[in-house]
Amino acid sequence: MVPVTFFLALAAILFCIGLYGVLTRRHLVIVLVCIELMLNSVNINLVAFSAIGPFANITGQVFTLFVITVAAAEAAVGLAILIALYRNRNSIDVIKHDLLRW
Amino acid sequence: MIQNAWLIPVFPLIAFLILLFFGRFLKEKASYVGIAALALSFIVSVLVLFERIGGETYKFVIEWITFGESAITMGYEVTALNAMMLIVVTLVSLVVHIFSREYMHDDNRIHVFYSYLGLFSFSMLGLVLAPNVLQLFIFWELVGLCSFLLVGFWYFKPEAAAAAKKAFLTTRIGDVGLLLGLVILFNQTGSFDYGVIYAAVENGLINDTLITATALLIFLGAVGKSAQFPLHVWLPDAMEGPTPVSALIHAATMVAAGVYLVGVMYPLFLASSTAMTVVAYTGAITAFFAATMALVMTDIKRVLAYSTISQLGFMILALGTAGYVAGLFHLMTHAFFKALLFLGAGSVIFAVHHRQDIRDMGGLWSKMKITSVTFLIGALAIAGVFPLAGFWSKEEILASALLNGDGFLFAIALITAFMTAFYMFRLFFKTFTGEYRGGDHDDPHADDPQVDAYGAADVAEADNPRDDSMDKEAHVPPAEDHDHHHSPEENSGFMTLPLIVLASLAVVAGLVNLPFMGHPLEGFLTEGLNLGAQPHGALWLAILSLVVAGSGIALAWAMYYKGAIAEDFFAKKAPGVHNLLLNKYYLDEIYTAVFVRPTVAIGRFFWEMDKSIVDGIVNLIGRSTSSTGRSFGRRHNGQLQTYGLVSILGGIVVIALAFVLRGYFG
Amino acid sequence: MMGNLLTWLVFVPLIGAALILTIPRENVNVIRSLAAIVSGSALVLSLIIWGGFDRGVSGMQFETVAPWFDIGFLQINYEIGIDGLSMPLLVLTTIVTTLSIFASFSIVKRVKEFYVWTLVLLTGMLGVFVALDMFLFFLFFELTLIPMFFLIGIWGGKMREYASFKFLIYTGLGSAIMFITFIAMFVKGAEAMNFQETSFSMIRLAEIYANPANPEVLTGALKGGLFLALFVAFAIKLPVFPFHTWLPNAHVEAPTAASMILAGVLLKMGGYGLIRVGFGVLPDQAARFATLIAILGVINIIYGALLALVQTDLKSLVAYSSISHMGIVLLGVASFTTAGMQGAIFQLVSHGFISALLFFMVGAIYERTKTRTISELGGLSKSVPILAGFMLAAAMASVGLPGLSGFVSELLAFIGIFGASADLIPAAYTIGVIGAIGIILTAAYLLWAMQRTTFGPMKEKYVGLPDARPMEYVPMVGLLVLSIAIGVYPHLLSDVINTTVIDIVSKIGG
Amino acid sequence: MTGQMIFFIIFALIAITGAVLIIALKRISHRVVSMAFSFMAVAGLYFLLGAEFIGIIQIMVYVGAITILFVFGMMMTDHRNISFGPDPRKWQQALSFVGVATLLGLMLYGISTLDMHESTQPFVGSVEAIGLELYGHYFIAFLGSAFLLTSALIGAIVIARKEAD
Repeated sequence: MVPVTFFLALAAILFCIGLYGVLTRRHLVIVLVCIELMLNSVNINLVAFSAIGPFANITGQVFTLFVITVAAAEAAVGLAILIALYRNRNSIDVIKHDLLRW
Repeated sequence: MIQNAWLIPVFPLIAFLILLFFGRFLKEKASYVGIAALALSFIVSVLVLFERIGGETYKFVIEWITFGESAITMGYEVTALNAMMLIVVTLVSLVVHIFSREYMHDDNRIHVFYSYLGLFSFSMLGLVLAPNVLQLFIFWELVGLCSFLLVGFWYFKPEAAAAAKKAFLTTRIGDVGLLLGLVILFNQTGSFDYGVIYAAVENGLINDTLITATALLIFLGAVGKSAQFPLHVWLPDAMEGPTPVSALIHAATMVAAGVYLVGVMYPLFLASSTAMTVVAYTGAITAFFAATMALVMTDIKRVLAYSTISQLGFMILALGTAGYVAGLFHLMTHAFFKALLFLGAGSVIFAVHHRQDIRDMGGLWSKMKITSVTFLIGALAIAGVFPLAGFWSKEEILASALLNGDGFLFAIALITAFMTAFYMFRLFFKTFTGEYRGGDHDDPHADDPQVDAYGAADVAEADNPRDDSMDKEAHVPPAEDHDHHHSPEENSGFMTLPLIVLASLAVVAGLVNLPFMGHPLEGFLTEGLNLGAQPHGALWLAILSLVVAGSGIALAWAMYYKGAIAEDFFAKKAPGVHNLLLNKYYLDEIYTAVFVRPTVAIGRFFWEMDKSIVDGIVNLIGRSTSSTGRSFGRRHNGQLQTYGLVSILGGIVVIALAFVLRGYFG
Repeated sequence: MMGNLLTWLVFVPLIGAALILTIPRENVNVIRSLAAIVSGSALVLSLIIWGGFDRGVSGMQFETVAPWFDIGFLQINYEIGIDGLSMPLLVLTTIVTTLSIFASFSIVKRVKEFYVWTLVLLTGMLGVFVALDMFLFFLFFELTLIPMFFLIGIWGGKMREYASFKFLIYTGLGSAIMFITFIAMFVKGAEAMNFQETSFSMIRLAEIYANPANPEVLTGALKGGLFLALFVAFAIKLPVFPFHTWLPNAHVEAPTAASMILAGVLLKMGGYGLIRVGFGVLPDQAARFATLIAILGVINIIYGALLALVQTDLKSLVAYSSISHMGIVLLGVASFTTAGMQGAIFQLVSHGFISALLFFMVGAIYERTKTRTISELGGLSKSVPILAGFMLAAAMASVGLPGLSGFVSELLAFIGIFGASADLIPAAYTIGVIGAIGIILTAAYLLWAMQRTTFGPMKEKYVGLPDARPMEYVPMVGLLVLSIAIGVYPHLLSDVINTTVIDIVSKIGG
Repeated sequence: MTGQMIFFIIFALIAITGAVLIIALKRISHRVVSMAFSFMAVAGLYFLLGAEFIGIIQIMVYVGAITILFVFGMMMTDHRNISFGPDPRKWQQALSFVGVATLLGLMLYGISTLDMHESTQPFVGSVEAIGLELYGHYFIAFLGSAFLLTSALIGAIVIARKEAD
């Protein structure tokens, strides 16, 4: 049996890769993709705990479902914003969009 | 009548209040209010004097302020000394009131003038009646205020305004010394009353360093008020005020207050020999010093001003050399003949349309008979010629200077007596004899150093462009209407009557303390005070003083009447000295350079320092907080990813901290 | 009604302010008269209390103690009362505020708010002088800051924002320090009674600090620190040398009425606080720092006078003269003699009247000539004789001419400083002499200013100036008559103050 | 090395390389495809853990819908330009790598020191159990997510549509 810690480690790795992607990539789509990746790593944790965690029960998986719905909604809205941004600023470089400041 | 001696100062106070509120309506008749008030005071003070001679004294005191257990009281007291002073002050003030009715006749602020005169008489009489040193100090300052107001009466003249401020400030320096003296005295003796202080001094309650200190501090007050050597600079400038003011304040009463103060606090001075020598020497130096300057003055009022300073120096010298009665006797006689001289000068100035330079006068003997005769009597009196008052009092002072043992003081006194005779008669001959030199209108001596002090600003000058328009109606009518008969002639009764009264007094006053009548004044003044034997001069001293006075008059006669010696004989011989005297030993310039300019400089330095450093720090704190805030603000560059990074780093720090604290790494 | 007369006095202005709020802003005259009536009634109330004040008793009178609120062991009650020290200051406040309301009838901008703020300020000031509970004292102390901030900020001169902010932050800092010290005192007080009894009341704390249950809690260093912090807090308010820079800005920019109140009353709260809390609760520390206070007092006198000498703006000259006069308060207080203490309280009251009058005169002249720079003014006694006359009288009072109240306080302060015991202030004589030099400087700068403004030839541009209006006579005559009354017969004031002064000074065996 | 372990390692490797490629590759389209592979691997893991339903959902939603969504997003914007030029924020890359690395290190250390007692036998969640739980205990959450989805839908349309003018 694969011990839970392996899954947790994998999830951590994926999460950090996603985080690095969000912080550094300049292409907005990639940033959104990396966010999805981070959410995914959370799901791995949830499912891992629900399946082979210390108090294994179904709630982990139910939560994964919720996370997925949120992720989907977030992706949709993210892309909509991306498109609107592109149309107004005709650029999807993260650095260009710095209007929200003091 | 002695109980209601308090009426004496109250009459002029009522006059002051009436004129203050209703002066505008009275206008011309304001003088009657003033004269009436002073007449009443004079009558009451004469009655009080008679009762006082009968030996009665009266003291009435009420509680003024209490702090802790001790209390300060106020009230009034009649003693021998102030009974005499009451007569002198009320008489001279009455005479001046009458004189100035004519002199200030055309000034539309005459009611204000009389209200100030009333306030002055009130505060001077209050000073004299004060039962304790504090009340004396209170009225002392009020007198200073009145002199400030009266000297600055023609306030639209910048010189008058500056002179008024200078007078108040210089006397203020003396007053602060006096205040310190009496505060220390209060702390030592627990009260301000004369009796308590005399008792404390007698039975040595105060250690003698303190006695000398308080004596000198109190003497500093006298120096300030009686214009003695270091603080005398204000009196000549105070001549900017109207002449009746100079006669009343700067000749007879106020300046005598300093001598009165030393007289009143005499036991304190007697107790410390150093104080006595300081007093004596200050008096001598001032007398000599002022007399030298009087020799060269060309403005009639300034000559008299310096002569006042010199005579006051004589009085202080007398008091310094244990001649208590001599000093006070001279104070009384001097009050009369100096007031006479000033009023005489006033009537001369009024006659020659307000020009004060004696080189423009001359030959007035024939034109102004009464003024000339009375002026001559005054001059003889001050010079110390035989029958007149000046002879008796000055001889007493010379005696006290001689008996004091210090030859130098006696010598100085003699030389000053000679100089007094000389400059008085120089003035007399220049003004009254020879031909009238005041014919032409433009002022020939505009460039003369003293003239700029007053000449240029002399308001009455027809061709004076500067503030001609505003002051026309304010001060004195333009000289035009005097033009048709521009040669001066005798003034009306209001002016000459006072002159006659004072002249007769100058003659009679000496008899009060006749040696061969057993010195009645001395008996009157010293009873009840153990001041030791009063010095009396031998016959040869009387003759010596007569000779000195005579030679002074003769020299003046030779130079200015006969012309045997050229007028500027001395000026040519010693131009340097002449120039030095002319510029009043450059004292004003020295004082400004030594005191005024550095204080202002220090003030400016502190002001800059205050603005830049103290305020700077405050503003710095303000600015630095706002600038750090602004610099943090600039970090927000809108880059989302930078924010993300910063929050992650923060997160890491927190997690690491949690690990460490929870001992994970255990 | 008789019972809590003081509470009525303190809160009548607040009620007045509320009333004014109801009046629409257009009918300005109704607002003005209502404001005058309200502050007039406060004045009448204070005079009733002055009449009812029992001169003999040394403790607190007209006391009211009511529990206000308590959190846990923190028991704060609404404790007010007056004694010889606060009685004259109370009357001074009502008089100066009423007269300043009369003086502010010439204000046309946002009149309604002006009077609301003035009345709130009046409540704050009255509260400070009556509060005996430290928390309440702090609350009223802060209450006075905000209205004055707005008064200067809205109706002020050109640099009013800078001046009002500087005033707010500077004095706000002072009151913050004060608050922290109060809390420290409260906690240490509770600790000293090992927590059986906790109290914010000044009187109770004074007793606790006098004889604490376990004395080792109240170490000398602690009490010294507390006193110094208090001294700094009140030194900012009573401007003492290093902390004085807010005063000239605040004064120059404040409108006439506000600067009358600021100089007349607000500075006195510093002095009052120092005596009430500093000397009341920690008398032994006050004695310990007496020399320091005396020296600071003298520095204040000389520094204020020297700076006033070189001012070009008449109003900042008067502001610096206030600093110089407050130095005399410090001198009197530090001497710890009955004369000195009474001199200090006299100076608080007399300076209140005189500086209010001076500021009113400067304001009146500014209204007419539109300039305050001394060099531009001149010959005023020709163009506006009555105003110039009152100005001269005010200057004379400020110089300390006998017959006016300034002299009495200076005399008492000097008697005090010279009478100070040698061990308390070793260099009392030298300090006294230097202080006396201050008097000469005061005469110098005031007379020099008077010479340049009122005397001298009349300037053409000031020919047709309107002289004093009837409404302006009220503050002028009122303040001058009061100053003369105290100057001529100070017994009026001294018998009220005397018992309290003896009580304060006896604390250290004065 | 049980079969499960082998599959686990395979799927893990695919997932990690897919994730790394998302960041490393240049062309956008390649990156989106590598995303899809990575999500496929994750789905595989779910199956490994016995959560088939979740696995299927994962495939449908992530690999299917969201990838297509991103392809559209990519198409709409200028996918042709390869790079944006030099990154003006010089410290950003390095600092964030260091930050993320330490975060990873901390997490892994935390995980490694975790002493979770092994559950005896693995729990196999059936779809029926999920359904009961979903409509029973978490019914409100379910409705919440429904609202969430509809609002996201409407929001996306409103934001993305061309302005009327």
